[in-house]
Amino acid sequence: METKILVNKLVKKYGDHLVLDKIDVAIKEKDVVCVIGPSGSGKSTFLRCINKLEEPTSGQVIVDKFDLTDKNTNINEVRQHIGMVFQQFNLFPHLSVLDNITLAPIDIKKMDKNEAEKRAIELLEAVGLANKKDAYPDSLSGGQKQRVAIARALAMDPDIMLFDEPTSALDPEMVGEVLQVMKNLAKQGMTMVIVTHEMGFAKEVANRVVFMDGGHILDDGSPDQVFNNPKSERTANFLNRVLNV
Amino acid sequence: METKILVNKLVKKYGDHLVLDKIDVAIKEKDVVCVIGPSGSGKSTFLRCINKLEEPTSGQVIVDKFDLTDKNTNINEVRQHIGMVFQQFNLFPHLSVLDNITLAPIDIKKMDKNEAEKRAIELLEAVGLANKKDAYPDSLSGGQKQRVAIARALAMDPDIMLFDEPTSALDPEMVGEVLQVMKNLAKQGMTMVIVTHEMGFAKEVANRVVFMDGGHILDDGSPDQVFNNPKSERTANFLNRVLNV
Amino acid sequence: MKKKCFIFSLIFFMACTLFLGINSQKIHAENKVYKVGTDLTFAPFEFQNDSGEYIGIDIDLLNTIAKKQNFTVDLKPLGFNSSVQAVQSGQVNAMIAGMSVTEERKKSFDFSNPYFIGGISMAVHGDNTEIKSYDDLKGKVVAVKTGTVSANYVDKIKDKYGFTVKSYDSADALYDVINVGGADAIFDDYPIIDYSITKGKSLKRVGDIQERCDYAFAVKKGTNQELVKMFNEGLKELKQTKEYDGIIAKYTSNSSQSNDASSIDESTFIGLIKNNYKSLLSGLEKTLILTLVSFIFAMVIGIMFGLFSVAPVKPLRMLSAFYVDVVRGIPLLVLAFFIFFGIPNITGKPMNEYIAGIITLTLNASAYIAEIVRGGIGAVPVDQMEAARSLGFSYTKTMRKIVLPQAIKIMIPSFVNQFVISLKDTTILSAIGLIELLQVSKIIVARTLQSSEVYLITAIIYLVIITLLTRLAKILERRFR
Amino acid sequence: MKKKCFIFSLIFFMACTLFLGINSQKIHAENKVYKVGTDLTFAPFEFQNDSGEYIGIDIDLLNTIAKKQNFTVDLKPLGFNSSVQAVQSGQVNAMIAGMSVTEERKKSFDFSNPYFIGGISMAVHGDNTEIKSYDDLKGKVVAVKTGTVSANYVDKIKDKYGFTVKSYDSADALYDVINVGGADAIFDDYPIIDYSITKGKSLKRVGDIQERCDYAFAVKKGTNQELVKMFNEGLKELKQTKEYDGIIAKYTSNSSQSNDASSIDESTFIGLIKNNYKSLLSGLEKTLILTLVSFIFAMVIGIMFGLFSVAPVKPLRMLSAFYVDVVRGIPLLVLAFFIFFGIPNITGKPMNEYIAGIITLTLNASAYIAEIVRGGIGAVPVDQMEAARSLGFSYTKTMRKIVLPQAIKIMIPSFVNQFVISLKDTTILSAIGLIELLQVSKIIVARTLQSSEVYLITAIIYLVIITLLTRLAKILERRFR
Ligand SMILES: Nc1ncnc2c1ncn2[C@@H]1O[C@H](COP(=O)(O)OP(=O)(O)OP(=O)(O)O)[C@@H](O)[C@H]1O
Ligand SMILES: Nc1ncnc2c1ncn2[C@@H]1O[C@H](COP(=O)(O)OP(=O)(O)OP(=O)(O)O)[C@@H](O)[C@H]1O
Ligand SMILES: [Mg+2]
Ligand SMILES: [Mg+2]
Repeated sequence: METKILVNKLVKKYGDHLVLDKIDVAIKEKDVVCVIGPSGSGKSTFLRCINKLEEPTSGQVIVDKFDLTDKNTNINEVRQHIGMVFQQFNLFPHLSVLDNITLAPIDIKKMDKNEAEKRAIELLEAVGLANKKDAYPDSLSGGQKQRVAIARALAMDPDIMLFDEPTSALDPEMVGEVLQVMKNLAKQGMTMVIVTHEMGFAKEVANRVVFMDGGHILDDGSPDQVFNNPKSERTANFLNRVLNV
Repeated sequence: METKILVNKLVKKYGDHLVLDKIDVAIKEKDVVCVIGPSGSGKSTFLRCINKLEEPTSGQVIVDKFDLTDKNTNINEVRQHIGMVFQQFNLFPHLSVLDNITLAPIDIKKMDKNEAEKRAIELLEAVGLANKKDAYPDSLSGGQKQRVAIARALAMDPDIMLFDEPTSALDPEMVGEVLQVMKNLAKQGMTMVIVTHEMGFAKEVANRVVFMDGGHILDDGSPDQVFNNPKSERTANFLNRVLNV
Repeated sequence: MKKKCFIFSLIFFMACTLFLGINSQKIHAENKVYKVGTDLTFAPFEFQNDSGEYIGIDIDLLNTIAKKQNFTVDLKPLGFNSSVQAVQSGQVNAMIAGMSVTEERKKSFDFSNPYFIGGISMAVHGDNTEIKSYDDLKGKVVAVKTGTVSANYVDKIKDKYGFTVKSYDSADALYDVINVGGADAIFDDYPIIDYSITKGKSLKRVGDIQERCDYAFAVKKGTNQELVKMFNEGLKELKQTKEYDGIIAKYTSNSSQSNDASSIDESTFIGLIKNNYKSLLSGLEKTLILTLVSFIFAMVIGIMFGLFSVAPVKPLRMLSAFYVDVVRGIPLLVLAFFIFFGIPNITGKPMNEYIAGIITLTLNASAYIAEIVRGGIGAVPVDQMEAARSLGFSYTKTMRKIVLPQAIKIMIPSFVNQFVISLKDTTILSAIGLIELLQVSKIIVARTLQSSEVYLITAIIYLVIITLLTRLAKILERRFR
Repeated sequence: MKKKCFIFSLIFFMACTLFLGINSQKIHAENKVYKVGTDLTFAPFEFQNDSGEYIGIDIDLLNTIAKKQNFTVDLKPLGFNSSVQAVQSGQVNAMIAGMSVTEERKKSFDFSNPYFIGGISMAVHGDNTEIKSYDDLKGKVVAVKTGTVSANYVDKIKDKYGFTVKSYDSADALYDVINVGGADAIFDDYPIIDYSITKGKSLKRVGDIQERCDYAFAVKKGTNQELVKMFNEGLKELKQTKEYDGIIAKYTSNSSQSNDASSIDESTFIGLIKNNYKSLLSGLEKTLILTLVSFIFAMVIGIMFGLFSVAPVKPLRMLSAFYVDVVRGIPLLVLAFFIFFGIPNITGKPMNEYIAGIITLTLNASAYIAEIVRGGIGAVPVDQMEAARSLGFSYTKTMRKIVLPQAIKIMIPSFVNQFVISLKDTTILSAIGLIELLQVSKIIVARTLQSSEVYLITAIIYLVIITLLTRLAKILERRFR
């Protein structure tokens, strides 16, 4: 299969603080990659470099042949192909659920309003929230918000979806709902990069697990290999602590 | 064994909103009780009624023969026997770790300063943080903060310890450290009431699990009974969702 | 979006209406128009009645004469000293301001025939039957205002009649002291005594009028001779028709038959309000207009600098920070003085005090509004910007569609609070002579001499308006959270 | 805790020192002391030099005479009109204020022998060789100040000599216009012309002095005769010893041999600063003292009401809310007027303007400080209260040991900001006559007539001080977060 995302010697510094240290990764179409690792290891930063929410200090990020580190690339166009779901959902509180979802298609893709709403309702049905289309974000539970956020990202028909700890701000009971939606997405062949602490989910859904620490990738392989047979001792150590609570 | 905490027809309302609906519970000395249940079910409110951080609307809470709902009870004295550990740690940011721990013994128990510091260092050793005694809370990691908070509560030599989701604000890696300290406490025979979402911990450490929903206690028994053989369907449902992520 | 537009057009509409309101107050000209200077307030010769119109002996005489002689008066209440200057510099044609004829003044003025004979008189409490002449003053206490002709006079006669003198700085203290029994008699200009009797003070004059002097209408020496002639002729006619006596009686007569508003007793709180609520309301209206107009300009400038302060272009951010720091670092009154006195000194052109006032308030408020805008945008979580950018929105589109709609809700209560601050700040501009509520109060105090009551009423008016606006801000804040 | 105590005692210490500083400025008495009123500023007869001392022809004459005649002068620069009143009411013994002797004034004053002959003169630019007499004025432009004797005079002669007249409102415009060639000649009081020549204006007098009048020292009619006698004798002696000529020459001589500070050219920005920085600094000092003193009182009252506002006792909370709402709902200047004019009207006792100013600022700032305290305590998470209570601390102990130490850190930057606001608010009190930096600037403008430059300098002083304080607040804010 084709390479969707190519990360080449990616370096990110905040001032003197080196957060990503020459990361090399190639992600293929339909890959479901889970990124795990301790807090502060650079997982979020890595993910945010993929759609240039953070400006890389050096190195290359090539998405679908577009070189994001090239000044001439129209980043707003590239971003339309990359959906992103945040830990804190980041819905627009002043817009209804339907408007949250249709705003970008209508405004950026110049999609017809009726058509955009039809598509939005389909997406809401897919995440089980068709009845909430006129509600405002404040009246939704955490799990519902996160599902709307996923629908909003999907409304732009992205080829790639990025998730940054999508369930860690949720009540334990709500976590399942969101993971279910993500499982379905994976089944439909979406290319996904997921930062998560849900090891169970990683085992079950990912076809590739990446372990990061201190700005380096220490392990990278199938879930089976990483969880049961980690290359690095640090990985083993981390997994040991997290799994044996 | 003796009854340490007796809760009798405890009702708590916020305005018209009924949060606890005639709760009856008796907790015996050396009991380790885990309270589980969905969000908003009243777990925190129940715990906070036990040391009167919330004023009960009606009913009785009797701790060690002191009736907390009696106006004549000196609540500040009773609270000295009940240690509480909060989800957000609530360390005093303007005081060093040592001062956080010794403030109450010196000020309230009129303990000698040297003696209080000696005891504080013992407690810090017990939670594995003796080297941090002069640090300020801001420089500690979440797990370290929570262990200092536990030491601070223990410095007053309480008979009872209350924990409100002590690990839910921690990074997954840090959770283990804190649970380890709690396990040790349980082994030493401390009476404990713990609100938690860590089912694994509940299974392993508690001798009694209480499931709450909508202000009612729906299940109450040994961990084995509640987890494997719940009385109420709601409990089964909840456990099913939380455990099978 | 619709709601915002509505609010802004409402404000704009109000501002326009009020502006037009101001303009339509100008006087229509007919016949030959003469500008006549007068004092700001010198009851009973000239003072504002409760509708803010100037009335008094001088004004009524002048207007009646003008009607008879077919000329039109454009009255300029400039104050006594400014009127003198204005006559001399030709900015006005004449003045009438209870001005006494002196040899010194005759050097630079031509005077009409005297229309009134001033002088001083003794007065005692209305119930006093003991003092019937100066001879009864032996061993008594006599009060006067310091630095007046009366003060000189009692000093001259005090040894002869054997009384003690008490001096007071303000006229109201003088008139109060006789009521509370602190003095047995007072000496003051007799028309002022008579006027205060019509205002309800319990007083009666005793003895003859002393130190007489003539009051006359004046023009600059050698100019406007036809005006003086007309005045003299008109005055003669008025005296013949007894209209003259009517006018004098209206302001000084004991009987006060005329039941007009100015006869209400202003010594009580209620009387004071009854008699002045119209001018106070007109002052309040001017305060509100000043606030509103400058606030609208300030919003435009402030929002611009506020957007600059979050722009991704560094020079704009620096410009905005500089503007805000400078304007907020200069006290409002210093700014007002610099604009009102300093700028004309540079340009050589005089500056209208309203324009100076509005510029001052606008500059000041705009700096604070810029900070409110910056704060409001800053209060929208960065998350929102990131979420929109990651969907493919550009910076400007994100600002317009996502950040600003949320920021405005956060800002509105602060805007109301800033409006309250601007409203309070208008009072400061009374120092450069702007007529607003506080200035109106000063004028009323000058006439009624009831400073504690008048300033208390003024304070209460501000308090009520500001409390209402502050409540509004709190309600909006709660609503928008 | 230690740090806080330190800061407070520092502030207290500073306040005390400054207070003592004020008190020690009083003049020591010897021989017989006479209070003499004079004008605030009427160069070259009386004006402040750069150290804030009064100098000028009147002052120097009076002081020299007093030394010769062995009496002591307690100078009261009250302004001309207030001096007249003060002499008449006996509050001062005499006055010397460039006062001309008139028949009218002779009724209430006894005058000394004249010590100066005033009058007006023509002046042209120093390089002008064309105009040598009034006859050369034909077709020329002559400038005068409106409303002055000079204005009357040129009006009388303009037809005879065939020149045009331009009138200016301010003296500085008058003296500027001749420099920039807007007029060929000016007419003004000749001592003022001479004085401005000593100040570096390029001017020369042409023709004789016109409209002469006598300047004399004055006492209230019939009083202080021995003082008049001493003045006359001293004056005679000075004239004999030629000291008189020295004094006059010092302020009006063209040669300006004396190299004292007042000979610096004040028409440039630098000259202005050089010559006035001392009085500006003393104004700034008074501004800072006023701010500091009122701020200390405001802290006491404000912290009290702030603690009330979070107390678990409802009446205290309501009292605090009421106080804050009322004080913040009244504009500062209205409050100042009510206190300064209204309260004396009620109590009958005059109020010192410094006390009125400090009360006003204190009330105002205390309301805002109460809000800062409430906000600071509110910003400490409730968690902290709960954690301490659950350890067994009582409410008051928790407040003292846990909440307040954290709240104070949050409040300190806001306190600095409130201090800045109080500093700016002191300017407003210039309206009730308080001498602070802005008032000092007004006095300098009255003397130098350079309003734009002086107000610009004043604005910059405030800007620098306030910017420094604001920076401090920002640094503290960053430090404490
Ligand atoms: N805007 C920023 N400025 C400075 N340092 C930053 C910034 N954002 C992140 N960092 C630092 O970069 C490092 C990596 O942060 P990152 O958020 O990528 O970690 P993470 O692996 O996502 O951790 P977590 O699991 O806690 O989300 C951390 O040390 C963090 O402090
Ligand atoms: N101070 C308060 N005022 C009003 N309602 C409150 C207050 N505190 C809690 N509640 C309400 O009481 C109910 C129970 O709250 P509580 O915090 O006890 O739930 P919980 O079981 O601890 O939930 P969680 O797992 O989210 O902590 C919730 O519906 C909550 O909204
Ligand atoms: Mg992260
Ligand atoms: Mg809870």
